[in-house]
Amino acid sequence: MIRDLALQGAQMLFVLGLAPLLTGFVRKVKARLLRRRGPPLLQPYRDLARLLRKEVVLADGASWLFRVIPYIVFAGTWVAASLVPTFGSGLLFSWSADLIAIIALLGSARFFLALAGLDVGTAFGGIGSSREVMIASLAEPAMLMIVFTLALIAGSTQLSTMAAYMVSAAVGLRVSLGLALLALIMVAIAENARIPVDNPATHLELTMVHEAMVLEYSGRHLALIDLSSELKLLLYVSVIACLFVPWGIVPPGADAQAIAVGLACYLGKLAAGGVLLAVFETSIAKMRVFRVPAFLGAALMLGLLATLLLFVSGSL
Amino acid sequence: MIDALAGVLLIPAAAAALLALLPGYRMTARLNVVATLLTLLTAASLFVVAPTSGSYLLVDDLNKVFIVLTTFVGFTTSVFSASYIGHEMESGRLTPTFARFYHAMYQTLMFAMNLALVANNIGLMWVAIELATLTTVLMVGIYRTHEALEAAWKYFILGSVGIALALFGTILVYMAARPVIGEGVAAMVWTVLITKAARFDPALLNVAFVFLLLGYGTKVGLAPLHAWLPDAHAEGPTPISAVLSGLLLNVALYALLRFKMLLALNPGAIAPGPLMVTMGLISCVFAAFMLYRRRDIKRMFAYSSIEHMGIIVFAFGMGGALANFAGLLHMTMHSLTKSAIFFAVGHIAQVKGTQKIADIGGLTVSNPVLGWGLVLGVVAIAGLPPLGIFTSEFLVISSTFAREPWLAVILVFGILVALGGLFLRLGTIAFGAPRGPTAKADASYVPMFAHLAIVFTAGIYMPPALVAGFQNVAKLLG
Amino acid sequence: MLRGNLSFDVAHLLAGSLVLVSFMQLYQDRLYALLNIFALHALVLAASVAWQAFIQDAPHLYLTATIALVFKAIVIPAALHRIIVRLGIHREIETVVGVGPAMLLGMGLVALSMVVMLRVTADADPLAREDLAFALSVVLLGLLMMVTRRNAVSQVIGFMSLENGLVLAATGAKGMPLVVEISVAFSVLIAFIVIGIFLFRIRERFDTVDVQALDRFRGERQ
Amino acid sequence: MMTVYALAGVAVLLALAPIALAFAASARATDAVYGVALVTTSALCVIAMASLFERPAVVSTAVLPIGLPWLGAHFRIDALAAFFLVVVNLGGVAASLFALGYGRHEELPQRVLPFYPAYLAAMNLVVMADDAFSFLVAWEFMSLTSWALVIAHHRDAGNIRAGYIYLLMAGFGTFAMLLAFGLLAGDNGNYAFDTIRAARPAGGLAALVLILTLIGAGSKAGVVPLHAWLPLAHPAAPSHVSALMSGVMTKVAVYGFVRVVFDLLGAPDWWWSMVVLAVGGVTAVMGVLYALMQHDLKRLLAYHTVENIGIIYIGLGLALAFKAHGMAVAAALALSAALFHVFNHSVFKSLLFFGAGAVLNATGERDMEHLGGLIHRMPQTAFVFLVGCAAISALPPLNGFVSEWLTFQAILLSPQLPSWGLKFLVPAVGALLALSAALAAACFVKAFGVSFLGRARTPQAANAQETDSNSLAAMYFLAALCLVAGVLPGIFIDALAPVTHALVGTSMPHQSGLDWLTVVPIAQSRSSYNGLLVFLFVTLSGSIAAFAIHRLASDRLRRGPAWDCGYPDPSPATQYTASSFAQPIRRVYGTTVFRAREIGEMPPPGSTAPARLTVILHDLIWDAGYAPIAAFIGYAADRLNVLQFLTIRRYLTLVFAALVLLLLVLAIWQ
Repeated sequence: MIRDLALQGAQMLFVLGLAPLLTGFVRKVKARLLRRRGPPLLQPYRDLARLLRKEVVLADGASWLFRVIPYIVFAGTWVAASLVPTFGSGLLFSWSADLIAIIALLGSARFFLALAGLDVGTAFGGIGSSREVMIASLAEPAMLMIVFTLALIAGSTQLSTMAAYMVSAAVGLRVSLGLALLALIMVAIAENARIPVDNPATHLELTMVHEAMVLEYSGRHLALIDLSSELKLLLYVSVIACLFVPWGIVPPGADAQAIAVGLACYLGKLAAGGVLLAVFETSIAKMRVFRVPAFLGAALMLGLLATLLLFVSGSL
Repeated sequence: MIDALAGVLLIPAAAAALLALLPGYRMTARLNVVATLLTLLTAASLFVVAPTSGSYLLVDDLNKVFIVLTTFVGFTTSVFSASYIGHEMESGRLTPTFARFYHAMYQTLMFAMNLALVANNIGLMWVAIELATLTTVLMVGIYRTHEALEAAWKYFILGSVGIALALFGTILVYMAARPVIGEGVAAMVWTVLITKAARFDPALLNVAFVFLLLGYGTKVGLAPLHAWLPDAHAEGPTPISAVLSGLLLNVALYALLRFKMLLALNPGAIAPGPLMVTMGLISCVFAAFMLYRRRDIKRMFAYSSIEHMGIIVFAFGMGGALANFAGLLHMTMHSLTKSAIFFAVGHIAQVKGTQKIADIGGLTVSNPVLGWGLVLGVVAIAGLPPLGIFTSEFLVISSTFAREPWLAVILVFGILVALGGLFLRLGTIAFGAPRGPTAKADASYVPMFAHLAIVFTAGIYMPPALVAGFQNVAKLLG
Repeated sequence: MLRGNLSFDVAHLLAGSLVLVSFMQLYQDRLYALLNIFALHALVLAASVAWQAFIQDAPHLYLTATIALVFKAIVIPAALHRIIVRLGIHREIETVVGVGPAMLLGMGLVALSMVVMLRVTADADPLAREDLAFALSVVLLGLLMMVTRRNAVSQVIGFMSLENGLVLAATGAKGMPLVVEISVAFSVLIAFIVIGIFLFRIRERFDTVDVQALDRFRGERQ
Repeated sequence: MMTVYALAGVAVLLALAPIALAFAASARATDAVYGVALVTTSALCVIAMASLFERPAVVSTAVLPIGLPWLGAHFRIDALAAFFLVVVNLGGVAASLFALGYGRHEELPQRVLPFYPAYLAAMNLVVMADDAFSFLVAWEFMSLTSWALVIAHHRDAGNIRAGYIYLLMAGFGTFAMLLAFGLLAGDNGNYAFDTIRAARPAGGLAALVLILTLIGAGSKAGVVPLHAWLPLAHPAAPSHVSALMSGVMTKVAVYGFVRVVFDLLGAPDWWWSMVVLAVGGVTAVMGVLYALMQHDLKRLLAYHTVENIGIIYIGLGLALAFKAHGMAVAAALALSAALFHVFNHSVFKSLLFFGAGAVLNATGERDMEHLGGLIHRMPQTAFVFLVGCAAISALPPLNGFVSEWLTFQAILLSPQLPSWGLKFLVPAVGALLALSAALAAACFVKAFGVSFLGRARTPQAANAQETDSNSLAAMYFLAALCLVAGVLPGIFIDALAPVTHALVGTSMPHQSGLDWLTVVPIAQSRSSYNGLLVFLFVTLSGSIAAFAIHRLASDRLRRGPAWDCGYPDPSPATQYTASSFAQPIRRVYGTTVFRAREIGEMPPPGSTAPARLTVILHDLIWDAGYAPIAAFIGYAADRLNVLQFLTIRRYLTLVFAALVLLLLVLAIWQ
C-alpha cells in the first residue's frame, strides 16, 4: 500500500519533472534538423523558473476567473498525466479515472482555457478561443472513437488493463489498430497545437490558436499554462507509447531492477516519439485554419472506420 | 289529465300566446324566463314520474335526455336574452313590436322543439320540426337588415327543401310499415314501428333513410347541406344563435337517431352507420378548414358547430356502447359549451359594437371576465382537458382507432385543424393589446359561467345516475 | 277485381301524366307558359288525389284535392302572374343548362327513381310501388328545375312541383294519416315563399327577384 | 398510502390555483403562492424519496371516483413513478424558491400565479396516473397550463405565436398518445394500465404503439424533427417556468415514453431500438448545432434541452436493444445512464435557466450580443452559472460527465449484441454522442464567455446588479446538487436500482460500499470512475501548486492595460461576439446543416459607410416539414372558402347532387 502510494506520488512528480525536458528535446532536435544549434535541452526549465519569478501583469478587464484558470488548467492536466501509465502499469489510483475520464479532464482544461481567452475581451483572445473550440469539437469525438476501437479490442477502458492486454499475444495484428494509431497521432498533433494544425512557436497573429488564447497571460500564470501544455504533450506521447508499443512496461509489484528497465524503455520511447514529432514538424508546412476540419474529420472517419472494421476483421 | 309530458308542451304554448299580447319588453322578458324555468322543472319531473306514452306522445330514456337538455339551455338562454334584448332595445336595434314578436317566437320555438322530442308519431315529429324551422327563420330575419334578410331567405329556401325531403322519407317509412302493421296511425307510431321494424321492406327503408338523412341532415347542418347555418348564426340575434347551435341541431339529430334505430333493426336494410360516418367526417374536416378564413366571430363559431355535429354524427355512426355514449356526451357538452360561447360572443359584440374579428382584440385586458370566459369556452370547445368535450373525444377516438384506424386518423386530423383555426383567432381576440371600444358589459355572466361550470365538472366527475342513463340510451341506440 | 284493375290503371295513368307534365315544365323557357304548365301540373295532381280519395274511399283526401285545385292551380299561379307583370320579367327564363341537357338529366333521374323503387319487393302492393316510383321522379324533377333555373319565380314553381310529388306519394300511401295537415302545412310554406318575394319587392331591397341578386351580399364578402 | 399523501399534496397545489386567481391583484400574493408551492413541492419530494428509498418494492395505489365513471381515476406510485416524482418536485422546489425572488419583478403576476401551481400539479399527476384517461387528462392539462404561462407576456406577438405553435404541437402529441392508448385499450376500452400490462401487447400492434409513443412523447420532449415548438415556447415563459418546462416537463415526456415502452408493452423487437437510437443521435447533434447558431441566451438553453433529450433517448435506445436481446445487466446499465441523465439535466438545466432569468432581470436583455462583463457586476450568479455550464458540458467531476460516461460504457457493450444492424449503428451513434458533447462544450464556452466575460457591450450590462438572495439560494442549491451528484454518483445509481429492476428485470451492481466510493458499471477490470478522487486530486494539486508558487516564487501582481499584441482597442465592439465566436463552427457544420451563407459588403474606398457581414441561416427542418403543412392548410382553406360565397341555387345544387349520389349508391348497392 505504502509502496503503491509512493509509486503513485513518484509518478506524479516524475511526469511533472520530465515534461519540460521532452519539449526541450523536441525543440533541440528540430533546431538540429534545421541546421541550427538551438536552445539547450534545459531551456524550458529556465523559462519556467524565470516566469515564476516575474510579477504578473494583469489586464484591466480581467476577472477573478482569469486568475484562477491557470491553476485549474494545470491541475486538470497534471492529474490526467499522472494517471497514465508511463514506465509502470497498475498505478494505485489508475482505476479512479479511465481513458475516457482522462480525455474529459483534458477537455475541462481546454474549456477553462478557452474561457480565459474571452475574459479580457480582446479580439485575439476571441480568435484563439473560437478556433480552439472548433478544433476540439472535432478532435474529441475522434479521440473517443479511437478509445472505442481500443476498448472494444481490449474489453476495457482502463489504461493499465489495456496496456496489459496489448502486451499479451491475444491482440494479433489488426487493421483497426493501424487506423487507430494513425488517427491517434493526428489527434495528438492537433491537441498539442503542433504543426500543421497550429504553431507553438509563432506569434504571427492570424495563424496562432493556442498562443492567441493565452496572449494576456504573464508571469506565474503563463508558467503554469506552458507547463501544462508540456505535460499534455508528454501525456499524449505516453498514451501512444503504452497503447501501441507497450513493451517494457513494468507490471505492478516488480522489483527495483525491473523498474529501472521499464524506466529506460519509457525514456527510449519518449525520445523516439520526440524525434518523430520533430521530423514530422520540420517536414510539413502549417495548414490554413479551415483545412484543419478536413484533417481532423479524416481522423474522426479513421476512428469510426477502425471501430466498424473490428466487426469484420478479426474476431471479438 | 295533464301530466308532465303535456306540461312541457302546454307551458310554452300558453306563454307564447301570452307574450304575443303583452307589451313592454322588461316584463315580457321576465315572463319569458319564468316560463322557460317552469318548462325546465316540468321536464326535470320526467325523471321522477315517467308518464305513460300514448300514441302521439312518448317518453323514454332517449328523449328524456334531449328534453331536459333542451329545456335547460332554453332556460339559461332566456336569462341571457333578457339582458341581451334589453341592450338591443336601448341601442335601438330592436323596436318594441319586434321584441314582443321575438319573445312570442321564442316560446313557440321551445314548444316546437319539445313537441318534436316527445312526438311518438313520425308525422307529428316532422310537423314540429318544420314549425321550429319556420320560427327560427323569422327570428333570424328579425333585424331587418340587408344581411339578416338574406340569411333568413337562404335559411328558408334550403330549410324548405330539407323539410320536403324529410317528408318524402317519412312517407316512405309509412309505406314500408303499412304492409306489416296495417293502415292508419299505428303505422307511424314509434313504439309500434320499433317492435315490427325487422319485417319492413328493406329497399323502401333504404330510400327512406336517404331522404331522411338529407332532410334532417340539412337541419343538423352536415356538409354539404350546411349552407344556411353559418349565416343564420351570424346574422340573427345572439340568443337565437345559441339556441340554434345548442338545441335545434340536436333536435334534428334526435330525429335522425330514431330512424337509425329503425334501420338498425332491419337485417335487410343498408347499414346506416357508414353513411353517417362519411357525412360526419366530411363535415368535421370541411368545417375545420372553413374556420381559417372567417372574419366574423359568430360565423366562425357557427362553423365550429358544424365540425362538432360532424364528430357527433360520426360517433353515432360508429355505434357501439362506447361510441354512442361518447356521442351523447359530446352532444350534451357541445350544446352547453357552444351556447356559453355564444353568450360570451353576444356580450363581446355589444361591448365592441362589432362582430368583425379584426376589430376585436385584447379582451382579457379590456374586459377580463368576458375575455377569460371566452378563452375557457374555446379551450373547452377545442377539446382540451379538464373539460367535458375532451372526455367524449377521448372515447370516440380511442374506441374508433381499435376498429377503424384510418377513420380515427382522419377525425383526429380534422380536430387538430379545427384547434389550430380556433386558437389562431383566439390569440388576437383575447390577447395582445386591446382594440376597439371598451365599454362595460352590463349583462349577466351567470348563464355563461353556469354552462362552463357544468362542462368543467363533467370533465372531471360525472354523476353515476347520469352515466347510467347515458349507458341505457347507448344500449338503446345499439 | 275489375275495379281493382281499373283503379290501378287510372291511378297509374294520372301519376304517369304528372311526370310527363314535369317534363313539359322542364321544357318551357317562357314564364307565362311555365305558369300555365304548372297550373296543369296542379290540375293533374288534384285529379289523381281525387281519384285516390275515391278508390280508397277516404273523404278527407277530397279536401287535399280541393286545396291542390284552388290554391295551386289558381291562386298561386295568379299571384305569380302579377309578380311577373310587376317586375316585368315575363320575357324569358335564363336557364343554367340548356333545355336539351335538362331533359336528358330528367330522363336519367326518372330512370334512377325507377331502379331504386323497383327494388321494392312486390308484396308492398303494386299501386303504392308504381305511385312511389312516379312520385320520386316528380320530386327529383322538381328539384332539378330548382337548380337549373336562375330566377326566383321558376324556382318557386320547381319547389311547388316537388311538393306536388310529395302529395302524390302521401295520397298514394293508403290510409296515411295527417295527409291533409301536411298539404295544408306545405301550402302555408309556399305562401311564405311567395309573400317573401312580394316582401322583398315591396321593400325594394333587391332590384330584381333574381336569386343571385338576392344574395349579392354573401356572408363575409366585404 | 404514499399515493394518497401525494394526491393530497397535489390537491393543495390545485386548490392554490383558484385562490391565486382571486388574490393575484394583492401585493403579497406572489410570496404566498410561491411559498405554499415551495412547501408543498418539498413535501411531495420527501414523499417521493421516501417511497423510492424506504420501500422501493412496495407499490402503492389509489383510486378516486372521478374521471371515466366506470373506471375511476387510478393512481400509482412505483419505483419509476417515485423517481420521476423526485425529479419533478425537486425542480418544483428550486423553481418556487427562485421565484420567491424572481417573481417579485413580474409585471403581470395575475397571468402567472394562478397557472403556476396548476402546472406543477399537472406534472405530478401525469407521473402518478395509472390509467390512460387520467394520464392523458393530466398530460394535456400540463400542456394547457404551460401554454397559459408561455403567453403570460401576451403583448409580445412573438409569445402569442410561440404559444400557438406550442399548443398545436402539444395537441398533436396528445392525439398520438391517445391513438397509442386506443390501440392498447382495444375497442371495449380497457384503459387501466394494469389490464394493459397484463395483456403484454407485442408484435405489430406493439410496434405501432411504439412509433405513436415516440411521436407523442417525443413531440413533448422535443425530439427532432418534432422540436420546432420548444425553442419558441420555453424562452417565452417567465424564467422559472422556462426552467420547469425545459428541466422538468421534457422529463415528464420521457417518463411517458418509458412508462409505455418499458412497462406497458411486452417484449420489444430488436429493430425498435434502432429507431430510437437513430432518433436520439440525430436529436443530440441537431440540437447542439442549432444552439450554437443562437445568440438569444434562453433560446440557446432551450436548444440544449433538445440535445440532452437526444442523449437520454440514446440511453433508452441502448436499454431497449439490450433488453430485446435479453442482456439484462447491460440494459440496466443503459437505462440507469439514461435516467441518471434525466435527473442531472433537470438539475443543471434549471440552474442555467435561473441564471438566464437573473441576467434578464438585471439587464432586461436575453440577447448575448448586448451583454458581457457581467462577472464583475454579478459575481455569484456568474459562479453558479459557470458550474451549470461545466456540468452540462460533461466536464468532470460534475454530474453531467458521469451520466454521459455511463452511456459510453453502455455503448462499449454493444459488440455483444447479436444483430448486425445494431453492431454498426451503435458505434455511429456513439460518434454522434461524442460530437454533441464536444460541441456542447464549445457552445457553453460561447454562452458563458460572451455574456459573463469580456467587457460590457451595453449600458444595461454595465450597470447590472447582483440578483436577490432567494434566487441565489435556489441557484446555489442546484449547483451544490450538480457537484454532489458528480462526486458521489454511486448513491444515485443505487437509488435507480429498483427502477431498472422493475423495468428490465435486473439492476446494476451495488455501488456504494465499494472502496473510495468508486463507480464500477460492470467490472473493476473493465472500467471504473471515481468522481470523489478526481475531485480531490484536482483540488489538491491545484491548491498545492498555488500554495507552492505563492510561497516559493513571486506573488506580485500589477494591473495594466490589455496587451492584445499591441493593438488594444477601447471599444467593447472589438470583442468577439456570439456569432463571431461561432463562425468557425458555422463554417464547418453550418454550411451543410443550415445552408449557412455569409455576405460581406465592403464599402468602396473613401466612403464612410460601415462594412457589414450578413449571415443567412436556413432551418431546413422547418422549411421541409412545417412550412409545407402550413401552406397546405392555407391553400385548402382558401379553396374551400369559396363555398361560403355561393348562390342559393348552387347550394341547392349541392343538396341535389348529394341526393342523387346517395340514390345511386342505393341503386348499385347489393
